[in-house]
Amino acid sequence: MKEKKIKVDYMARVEGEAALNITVSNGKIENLKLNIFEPARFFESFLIGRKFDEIPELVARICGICPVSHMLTAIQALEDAMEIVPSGETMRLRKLLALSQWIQSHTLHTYMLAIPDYFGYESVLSMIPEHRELVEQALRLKRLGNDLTVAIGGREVHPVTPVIGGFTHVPPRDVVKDLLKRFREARKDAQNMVEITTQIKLPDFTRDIEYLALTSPPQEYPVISGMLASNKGLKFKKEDYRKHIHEVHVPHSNALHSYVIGRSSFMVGPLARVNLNYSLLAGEARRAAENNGLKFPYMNPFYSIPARAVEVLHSIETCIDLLEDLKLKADQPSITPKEGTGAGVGEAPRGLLYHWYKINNKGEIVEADIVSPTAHNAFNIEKDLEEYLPQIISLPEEEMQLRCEMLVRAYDPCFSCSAHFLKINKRES
Amino acid sequence: MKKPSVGVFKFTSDGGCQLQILNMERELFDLLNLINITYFPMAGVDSGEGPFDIGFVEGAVTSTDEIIRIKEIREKCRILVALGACACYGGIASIKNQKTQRELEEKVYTDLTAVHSTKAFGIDQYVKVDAYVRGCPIDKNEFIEVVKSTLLQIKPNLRPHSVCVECKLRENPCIFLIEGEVCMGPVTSAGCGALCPSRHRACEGCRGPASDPNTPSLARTMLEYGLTPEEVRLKFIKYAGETQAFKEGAGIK
Amino acid sequence: MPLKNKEVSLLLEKSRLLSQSSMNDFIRNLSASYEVYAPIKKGKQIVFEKVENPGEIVWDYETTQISPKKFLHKPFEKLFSFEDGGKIISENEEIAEKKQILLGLHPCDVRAVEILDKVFSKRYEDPYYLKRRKNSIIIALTCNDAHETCYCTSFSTGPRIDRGYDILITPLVDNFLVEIGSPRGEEILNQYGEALSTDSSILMEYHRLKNAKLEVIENKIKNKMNTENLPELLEQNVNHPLWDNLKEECLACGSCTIVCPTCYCFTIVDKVDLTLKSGQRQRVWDSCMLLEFAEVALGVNFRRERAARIKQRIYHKLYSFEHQFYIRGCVGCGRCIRYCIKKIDPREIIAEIRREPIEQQS
Amino acid sequence: MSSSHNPYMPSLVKIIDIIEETGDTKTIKLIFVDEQTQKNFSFKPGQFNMLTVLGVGEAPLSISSAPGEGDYFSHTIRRVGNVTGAITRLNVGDTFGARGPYGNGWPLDKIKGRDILIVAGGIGLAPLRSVIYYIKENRDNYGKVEILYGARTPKDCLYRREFDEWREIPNTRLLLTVDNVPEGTKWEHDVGVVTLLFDKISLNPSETAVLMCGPEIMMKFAVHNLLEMGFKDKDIYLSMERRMNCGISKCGLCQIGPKFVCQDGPVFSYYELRNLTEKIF
Ligand SMILES: Cc1cc2nc3c(=O)[nH]c(=O)nc-3n(C[C@H](O)[C@H](O)[C@H](O)COP(=O)(O)OP(=O)(O)OC[C@H]3O[C@@H](n4cnc5c(N)ncnc54)[C@H](O)[C@@H]3O)c2cc1C
Ligand code: SF4
Ligand code: SF4
Ligand code: SF4
Repeated sequence: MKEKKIKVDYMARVEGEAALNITVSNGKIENLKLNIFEPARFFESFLIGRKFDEIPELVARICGICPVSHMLTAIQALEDAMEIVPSGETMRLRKLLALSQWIQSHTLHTYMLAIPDYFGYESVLSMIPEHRELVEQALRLKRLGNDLTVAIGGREVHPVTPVIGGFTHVPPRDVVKDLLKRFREARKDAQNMVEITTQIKLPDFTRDIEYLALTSPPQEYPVISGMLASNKGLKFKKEDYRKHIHEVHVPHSNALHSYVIGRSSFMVGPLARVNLNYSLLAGEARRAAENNGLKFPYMNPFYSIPARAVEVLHSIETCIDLLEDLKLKADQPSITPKEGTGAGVGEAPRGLLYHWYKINNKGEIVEADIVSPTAHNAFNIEKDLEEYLPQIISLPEEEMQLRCEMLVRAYDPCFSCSAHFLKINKRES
Repeated sequence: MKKPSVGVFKFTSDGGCQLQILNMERELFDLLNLINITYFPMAGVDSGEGPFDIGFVEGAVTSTDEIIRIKEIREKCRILVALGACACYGGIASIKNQKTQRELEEKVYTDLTAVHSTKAFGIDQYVKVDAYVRGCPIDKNEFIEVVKSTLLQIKPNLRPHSVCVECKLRENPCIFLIEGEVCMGPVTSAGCGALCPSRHRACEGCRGPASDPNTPSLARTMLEYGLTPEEVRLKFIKYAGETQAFKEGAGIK
Repeated sequence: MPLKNKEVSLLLEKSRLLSQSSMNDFIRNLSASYEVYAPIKKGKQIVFEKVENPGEIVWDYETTQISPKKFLHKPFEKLFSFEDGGKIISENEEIAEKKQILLGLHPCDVRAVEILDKVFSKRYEDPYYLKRRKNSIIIALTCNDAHETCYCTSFSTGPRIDRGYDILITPLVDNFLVEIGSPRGEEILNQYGEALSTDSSILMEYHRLKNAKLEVIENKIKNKMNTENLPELLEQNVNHPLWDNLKEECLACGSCTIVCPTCYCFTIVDKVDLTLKSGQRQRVWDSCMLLEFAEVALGVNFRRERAARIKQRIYHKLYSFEHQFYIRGCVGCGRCIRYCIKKIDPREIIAEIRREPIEQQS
Repeated sequence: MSSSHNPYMPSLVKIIDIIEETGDTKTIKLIFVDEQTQKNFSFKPGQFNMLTVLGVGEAPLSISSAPGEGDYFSHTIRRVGNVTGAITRLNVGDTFGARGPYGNGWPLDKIKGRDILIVAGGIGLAPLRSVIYYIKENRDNYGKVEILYGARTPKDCLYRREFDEWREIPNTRLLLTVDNVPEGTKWEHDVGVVTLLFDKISLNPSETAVLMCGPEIMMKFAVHNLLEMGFKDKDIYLSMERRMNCGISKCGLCQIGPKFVCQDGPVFSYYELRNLTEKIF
């Protein structure tokens, strides 16, 4: 068999810049590189010396798609470092904000980035003429997520109200009332989404993956806090993150490769979350999954796509409960900085996110450590590809390339995000 | 009227401004009636090498590769628009310019050979820019204003006066006068509708300098409000630390 | 100042006393037929907003950031809309009748309306302002106190007021002394309000109380502007070194003009919708403190220097208005000082010029 | 469309002719679409209209035709920005909006019987063209006339095809100068700024009224020289430019000191201007 080259110079429909280079020769993979050429942004360097209260705002700028996750996780880490305990109302608002972003991001990914592959289009824009209703449904859901983010956070991208200790502002009651109404109406769109994502034909590929996600106390599906756990027996607190997870800098990529110490790559994200926490999903979400024949857990990364849809429905249900419970009070204690270190973990739309800071008594950052979901996933994506390629090797080159891209996209990678965290692995020694 | 072709390009950034385009759920269909997006990888559109009638560039230029690429893109675009703080002024990526390149790279890389990082600047450091859509992220209305005015062949009506004007119009309690804290609003370009002060937090200057920013005077007031010179410096060296006005505020000559 | 008998009886004829509850009823009744705007608490500020119930009204407020001029000369106003690329033009429907009551204006704000009336009716009549003005009833409120930034006495625009209102309310003890300023005022008071007393000796006593209160306020205003020969003084001090010093301080943020009750400058802009064919022409408050204000095509700017803009603001208020509208352009409400981060103070500007005026050249 | 009661409402005008003056300037002849409005429309030289392209904006532009010129009026428009750009893109038969006339115009009654010196720079000739034809029509009312006009290059001269007609007006001289002459261009007149032509003025300063319009920097030097030559500040009339948005002294943008350029002007004597609290030059 002759040599096949797969070269995607610029991955479309992913956030950030990456290329895929694969050479298969005589049925064997000679070379496989997910090259993240998104330029490095040196966050962990320039955060040093900045004031603690600027950090949430600054780290939001790591990612335009999941700024909420970065903000909230950094806030958690800093509160941890300074021993601040947020109020119940603050936690409710944070959960709402995080879920609003799940809805927005998941809908964006499902309809605009992933589905065109399965419907046979280049992009969502080219789908408009023939599938206008579907696109409108997508936009409606996405707008709903965004409108909740705006109501609580002030704007869709890089919200302004979340601060260490609480919120600077809460939405007026009539806005919440209106949102509640729209959320109730949106159930249908989300149920449709579950249906559509299970109707499309997902490639058949399973691999023995270790998946990692937050798990929370029994009654709650994890969003912004919890223990870390995997299907292969890991269970640890956020403070112990560095005892279990490390990364190496691989020369072909601007992102680091994360792995479980003593083991290998792992997967984070919606599939990991649903697999690990299925029973904690809102009843409606589980029902919709079952009605559509879904049987979690799946070891097939392509099942991230229906997992997202299920999470959207779950988020809508949870938001309705939370919105009904809001007291609409902005708690914002005044804070005197104090020396310390703190870790934060959260479930970004794309999966587990980790922030860790050391601050001095003037409230300046001394050291920072941030690992994004895509940084967690990058290694696993390569591993997946390694195992997936032999299965599709007989396909024509073009088809093979599309399949590889679809696999990468199933992770909804965010390369700007991942490239922000290049770092020396100095804690390894 | 033939629909103008539009390209959206990404440099060093977080994709937030591009996402703001996709966040125009309510306007998207109308917008697509007016323009023909032919290059927008994040949205999966890659149907052309150009040339483009309008090119929107997100992100700062931070590497030698990017310097070459921005010049190529300029050649291909009749009108080139800087999208967001990064493309306008270098954005928060330019915070790193305060440290030496070596210092930064050593902190994050084991293998320095692969790194071709340069100081982060807005794109007008290297090419001519026809319009600026400020903010971190951009304001959707301003984006639409730029699209509309390009089609009408007029200058966009973006008023770069202080945020205070919009803030006062919204009858917000002034952060300085009522909260006793400092705010970048007086020297920051309006257009966001005083988003932050309207939600009880200080403007952080994400839209860069206003049209006549008296930054030394504001810096003096900040000191009077109890900030240390270092804290004042941090205020100015954030989203637009490479602009002359904000450098002056930071006390950098 | 003792009043003559005739004046006293006239005064009493136009006075009523309302109890707290009848005042509330009065306002509630008004709300049924009019939009009533009054000072109410919003967050940490008092702002003029629509009153939902009379209990919200803050009778003893100091001052509001944006003056009630916003109800007459709106910050954003549609002039007209157009369709089909300008081939169809239709007038502003909002120009139509909508009656409103502006309640709780301090004397300085009432007198500021008088100034705006002149601006918008001289030579060309501004239909938008004037229609709205005609449909507005002004219920003034005697100040409760004077503050550091108040200098209305310098222009005789407060705390005493003798014109410009339809009704004047003075809260005293537990009641409200209500004075009628116009037939329209009398009409609504008779129609919607129930007087506690019209007994002249009681009313007389309340007037005495009011006077005493006003005296206290007047005496409290110590930091005044000396307005003697002000136009001449300014004419001669165009090149005073102080203007250049101010330029170093002023942030050119424009706040002072936005909060000023007599600032009225506006820019006209066209807003088209995404059809590019229809839209509206709007006017938007502008400010002479902003760089763009005097900019014309090809980048020419007649007031590029900040000093020139500061001068324009001060001169327009304290000098040009007299030439243009035969009235002073400042009512001494103190907002521009209060809401200036740099505390740039017209009283001090004038005082400083007086301290060291430029020698008059021949 | 009613425009009588609401001064902000433009009326539709139609382009009946377009004359390319220079690379960036056109003279457009207009009539109001509504016949009655056109009939009622009367103006004086030196007045201006607010021209509107809806969706783009509004701009003040001098009327460049003379009152008795025909059943139309004209504007000479230099393309420098939004409105001027939009209007100069239109074709014959197209419509847009106009309202006016506004401003005081040149003091042509007051200066009856006097010699007249016209000094114009660039687009500043537009409001003075109206004067030139007015004088032609009322030739006996005025003494000698000298027209001094400066442009950037020969190609930037407005109304070139009308120059011969102007020269033939009795007792009238036309002196031209340009800032520079590109190689290969024919030019038989002066080269240099307009003040260079002042040596050739033959009028007696004490008997002459000066009407001037041009860039402010040009007017500054011109006024300075004229004063030195013995012209009196009360006799020098300048048409001033300021930003204006309403044209009816409401928006406040066009003030110079206490004067509204749109209503008190745009024509002022230098005597008036020099004593204002806001210095012009
Ligand atoms: C009394 C008067 C008479 C004029 N006569 C002529 C003439 O006959 N021919 C000619 O070509 N030009 C004339 N001008 C200048 C002309 O008004 C400007 O060139 C024009 O306003 C530019 O508008 P724009 O929209 O094309 O430019 P932009 O730069 O896009 O301006 C945007 C807006 O700013 C305002 N603006 C900008 N420049 C000026 C200005 N110079 N004066 C007032 N407002 C301005 C207008 O509201 C305009 O719509 C005159 C100006 C004045 C004040
Ligand atoms: S809060 Fe900030 S933006 Fe608002 S008026 Fe005060 S200084 Fe200006
Ligand atoms: S208030 Fe300041 S920081 Fe906030 S959005 Fe506006 S310009 Fe940016
Ligand atoms: S005087 Fe004060 S409020 Fe006015 S522009 Fe200057 S700094 Fe701003």
